[in-house]
Amino acid sequence: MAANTETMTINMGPQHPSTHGVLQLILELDGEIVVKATPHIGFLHRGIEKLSEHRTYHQTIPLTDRLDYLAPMSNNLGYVLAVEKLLGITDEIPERVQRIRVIMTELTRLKSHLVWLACHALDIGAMTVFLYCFRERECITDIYEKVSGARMTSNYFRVGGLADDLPDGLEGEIRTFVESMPAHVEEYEGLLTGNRIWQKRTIGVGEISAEAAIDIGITGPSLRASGVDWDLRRDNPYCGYEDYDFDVPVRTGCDTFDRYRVRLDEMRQSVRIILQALDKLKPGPILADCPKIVLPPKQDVVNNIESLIHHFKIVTEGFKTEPGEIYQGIEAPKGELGFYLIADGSAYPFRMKIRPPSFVNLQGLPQMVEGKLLADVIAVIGTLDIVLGEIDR
Amino acid sequence: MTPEVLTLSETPWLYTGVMLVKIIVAFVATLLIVAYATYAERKIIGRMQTRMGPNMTGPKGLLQPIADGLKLFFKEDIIPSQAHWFAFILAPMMILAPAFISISVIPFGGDLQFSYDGILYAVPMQITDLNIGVLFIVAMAGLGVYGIVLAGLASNSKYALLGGIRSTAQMVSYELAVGLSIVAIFMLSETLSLRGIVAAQQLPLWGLESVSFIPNWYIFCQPLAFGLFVIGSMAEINRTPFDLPEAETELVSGFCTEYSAMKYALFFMAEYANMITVSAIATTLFLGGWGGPFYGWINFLIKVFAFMFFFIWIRATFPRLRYDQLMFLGWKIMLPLALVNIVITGIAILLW
Amino acid sequence: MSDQAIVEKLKAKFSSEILDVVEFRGETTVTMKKEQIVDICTFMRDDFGYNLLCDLCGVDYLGKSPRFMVVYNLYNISTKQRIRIKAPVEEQDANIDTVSTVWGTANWHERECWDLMGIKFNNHPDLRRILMPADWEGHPLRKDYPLQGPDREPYQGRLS
Amino acid sequence: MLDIYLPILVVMGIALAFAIGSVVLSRLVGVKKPSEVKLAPYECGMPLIGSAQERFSIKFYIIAMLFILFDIEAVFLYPWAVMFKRLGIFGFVEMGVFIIILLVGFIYVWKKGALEWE
Amino acid sequence: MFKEFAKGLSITLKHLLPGNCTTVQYPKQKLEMPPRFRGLHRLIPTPDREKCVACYLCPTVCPAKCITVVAAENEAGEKYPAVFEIDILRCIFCGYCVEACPMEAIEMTDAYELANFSRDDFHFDKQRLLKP
Amino acid sequence: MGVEQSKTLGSGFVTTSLDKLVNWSRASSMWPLTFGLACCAIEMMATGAARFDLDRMGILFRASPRQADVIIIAGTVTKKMVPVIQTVYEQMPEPKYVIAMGACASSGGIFDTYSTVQGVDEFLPVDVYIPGCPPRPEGLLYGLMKLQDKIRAERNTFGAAIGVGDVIHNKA
Repeated sequence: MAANTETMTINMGPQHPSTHGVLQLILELDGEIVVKATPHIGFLHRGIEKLSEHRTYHQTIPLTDRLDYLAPMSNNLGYVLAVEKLLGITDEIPERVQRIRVIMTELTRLKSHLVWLACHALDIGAMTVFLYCFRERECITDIYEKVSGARMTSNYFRVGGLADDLPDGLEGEIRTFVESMPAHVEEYEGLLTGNRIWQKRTIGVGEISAEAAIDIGITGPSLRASGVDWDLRRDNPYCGYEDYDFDVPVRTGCDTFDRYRVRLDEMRQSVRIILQALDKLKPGPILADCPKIVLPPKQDVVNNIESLIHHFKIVTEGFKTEPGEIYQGIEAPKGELGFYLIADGSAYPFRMKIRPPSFVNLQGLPQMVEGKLLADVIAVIGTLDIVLGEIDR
Repeated sequence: MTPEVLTLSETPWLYTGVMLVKIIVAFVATLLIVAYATYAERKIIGRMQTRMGPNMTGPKGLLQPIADGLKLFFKEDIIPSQAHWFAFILAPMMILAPAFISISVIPFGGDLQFSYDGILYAVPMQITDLNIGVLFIVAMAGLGVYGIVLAGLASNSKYALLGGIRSTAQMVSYELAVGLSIVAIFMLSETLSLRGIVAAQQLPLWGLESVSFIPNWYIFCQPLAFGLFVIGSMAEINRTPFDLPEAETELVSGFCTEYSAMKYALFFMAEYANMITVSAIATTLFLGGWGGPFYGWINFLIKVFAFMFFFIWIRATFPRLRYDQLMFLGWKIMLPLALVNIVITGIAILLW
Repeated sequence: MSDQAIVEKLKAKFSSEILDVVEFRGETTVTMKKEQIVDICTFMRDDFGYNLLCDLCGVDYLGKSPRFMVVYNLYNISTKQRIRIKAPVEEQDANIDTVSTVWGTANWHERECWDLMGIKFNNHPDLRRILMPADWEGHPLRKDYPLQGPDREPYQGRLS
Repeated sequence: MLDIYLPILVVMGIALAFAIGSVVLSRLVGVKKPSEVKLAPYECGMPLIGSAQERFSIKFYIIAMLFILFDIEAVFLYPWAVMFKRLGIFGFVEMGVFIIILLVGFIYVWKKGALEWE
Repeated sequence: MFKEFAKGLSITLKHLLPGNCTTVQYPKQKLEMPPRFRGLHRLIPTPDREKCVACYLCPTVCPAKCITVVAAENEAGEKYPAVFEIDILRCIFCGYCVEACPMEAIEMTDAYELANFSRDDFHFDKQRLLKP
Repeated sequence: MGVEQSKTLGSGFVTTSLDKLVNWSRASSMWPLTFGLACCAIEMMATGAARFDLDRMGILFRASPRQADVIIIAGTVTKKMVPVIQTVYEQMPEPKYVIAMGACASSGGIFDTYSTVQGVDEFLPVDVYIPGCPPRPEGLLYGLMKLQDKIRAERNTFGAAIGVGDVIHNKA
């Protein structure tokens, strides 16, 4: 019915339960139909890029934890790989380190997807799924805590290796948890996938074609749900991902429902990767043999004067790199997370540009919601899986 | 000897006394159930979500609703400066009062007999037996809509306005479906009095002697009407999956976004009072009211609580519908189905 | 197609534009003049299939001339290759043509670059501040902007 | 007559007294510290854009009108339903005609798209 | 359609049964912290003084710059921290100070109940940090 | 703790018991605003989830400030965000409390930068600080219990609006 009425402009966020943080959306509504959506970001701009120029490469690792705070280890991994590439020690990373890194980042992917599913389901009104997802997330945070000492801001990976080895008995615990995971995924699916209301709320909502998605730069599961078969873990392998046998889930529905299913499939694939990595995990060193870069073991510091000098030098001055610039992209849970580092030969990054996947994915929001209903905006924000920490940095 | 019925003209004092006792008992019971429905909901949903629910306020958290109520009572009461103050204050009252008033026509037990002055009196366990009880309830439900509309319009806030409009459209749409779905009941019972409807359900099923152990609850001969009624009334009282007007993740708190302190508490209570009313009506119309194996009002309460458990259970499980889907369901599925049900019932009765 | 081949073709087409080609850790960086950046980018997208603009950012080489660089990190989804293009921008005349017509994603990246680095993008559809408040003064990511902002001393531990 | 309606009036009185009393008492007893910002409408913490007193989509009016039409017709069905068994086949046919007219109207409205929301 | 609804309902009902509750009743029950947990710092004492020799490595490496150390020399000519203060409000519990300390003089305990009423309550000086 | 007696409705037994009752109700039913800013918000959600379950303490998250009692500043506060937080805080009804959760909200944490506010106490009266980055859920629970202690020790004024008793400004 064509009836010419005035539109109403409403302000969603920054304080709003379903903007996933401090996103502000200005919506022009005609009745309940969104005529125009304008995202406003920057409410969480903390200046991480600027701050990193004033911190050594080593001190920047905790900053990266706080980018995408749902997946701290993925950020750590991206940053650490970037610095290692800059230093040219990528090939010297011991195998055990690679395996543990893969295990932990895949656990991180599970963790991130669990929070995504929790919030997405809660936004659409299924509040029980939220609680179930957080129940499993607690298991992962427990593993995090045992490995690194913190539930979220892990600060576990180091340039050239890891902060510490896996504690005794944790491998078994990870295996038990991971093996129980597919059953839990079934449970979420039981509550959502077949449910007619869920399908009605997600099928055909927030559609975006593959061409438009690539033009906007959408990456990760959102792109794969639009039918583009591209995953950095398989296509530009890093950290030994070429050793693992896993599928890249691709769907062609381009809508919220398929993005949801792609992510659920990814959770199952992560389980596969973790199990393979656990099988391949062998004892070995957890730091690269680069005395100028990695901190020597504690007992050496006390007993060996050379180690003590290295220790003092690395802690006080940091390690220096060759001048140059590199870009390292990894497949973070939300898409391609890129670190573009420029080094000027000092111990501080000259310029660190982070390519956050959410920042780019969020650009697609107006295209996906205009002409749809107000309730769809919520569903689309949920399905894009945005984290304001990395959007605003 | 047949018991006498109390009337205002013959036994005014006794009548008034009994009436007041009944009203106060019903009112207090409703208030208590409202308070503890919030507690039960938090506990049950909590358990379904693998957590505990309130358990630190008083023993097992039993004082939680009281603490909530007291706190809200002593909070600052905000009336936004751009709001229409009279309508703003009126709205929560208009939504709570009808919910309580509806209780007055619902029979929650059989007759209570007592003798006074050597005369045996029978007192129906019902505040008043209105011969158009169902119409009265439908009217009260309609009145509740105004409360929400007023709340939405008077707040002068966009979220409240959207919530108010949404719920108005939703409630009127589903009122239609609900109103039509119960027409078939009247065709069977031939009365609009709730007491009469309950009495009709105490007969054996379909009047058959062979299955006389099964009561003639209308859920057995009107399953479709029952389904429509339950879904429709869930929508009318804004419970999940139809809780769009206060959809927290979309409209902050919907029509009660601007309400604080006791006025908000009234909305909160109204939601649960409505749930009780709807459960009571469903029990009366479809589940044989107070009939059953136990003593009258115990049966009644069990059935009401079962309904409320069902509503809570649904809330813990289902996602929320979208606005257009809600309208689609109401107008294009439930309304035609209700009409069809009337026609089928009519044919069945004629052929029987 | 290898990076060398791409660079050769670029050299052939835009010989006067190329300033520098660097290879570091297996990554190729091509520095081009800024005047024809839109043509170059369109060429990269259409002829070499660099359909994804991974990242666009500004770099401040304070003290050097030209002071700024705008960096385009490109990716080809079908051949999984990366390449980087840089374009120098003078301090006095800090502007460059927008590539948001080539890749839609450049829109926000360019807004961010303007916001934090102060490089203007000509013909940009909506060049506003994106991260900082609209009334913010200065461009924080420039090297001469103090980390704590102009009006505050850095925190150095508390002695009490 | 009064026998039946007096209790309802009393209940009404009690319910209203409860609602009004609690709100008024709460207002008297509570702290009051109004300020301009506090009394402004809630808008996620941002300054207001436009007013909430705008006209809203006509669809809502259409639904309201449809409701009135259909609800009145539904109410007609109530007395008929109660009398149905006594009216017999005559009543059935009569109401059948009524419902058919109602259905025709309903289908018309449906086809006209008044029930569409997108 | 109804089958799926019933499946969802059965999942929630299943969790209603006793034995599915995962809540840890915090003040009554407390979780055990893993050995690596990064809680409040503690300076490790020796019989007569603290182990710390005021080498300034921890304030240098601290990303939040929340550690203040002032070195001094005692009668025996040994360096010791005259002031050792951590502003726990600023601390991000990253564990770098422990990692950097060559003397193993600082460690992180499993204390996490740190909330308090005013900013002044969070200046942890040497005496407070030395407490076990 | 301000112990001096000010002239209120009276400081007799009735008011003291009423005080206790009201403080008990306020402490047992603190409804925080759903207001997540950054990392800490996720821990806040985890605290509300099954394992730690804020609902046990009677805590329900409310989306509208009109119905909230406590605002938990969970995450980094930027200069762009300050007016929003001020407005939302201002729109909460009295009595209201502020919890600064985590290093960023309490003091700025590692983000000693141009865009970050060095502690939310620069513009809000913070009642309880919780250090940690982010604090463990138990840390938040402990902070909430601290706030309960504080509320229980408060003295109130009732009926100030109708001229009975006057406002006590010292919060214990």
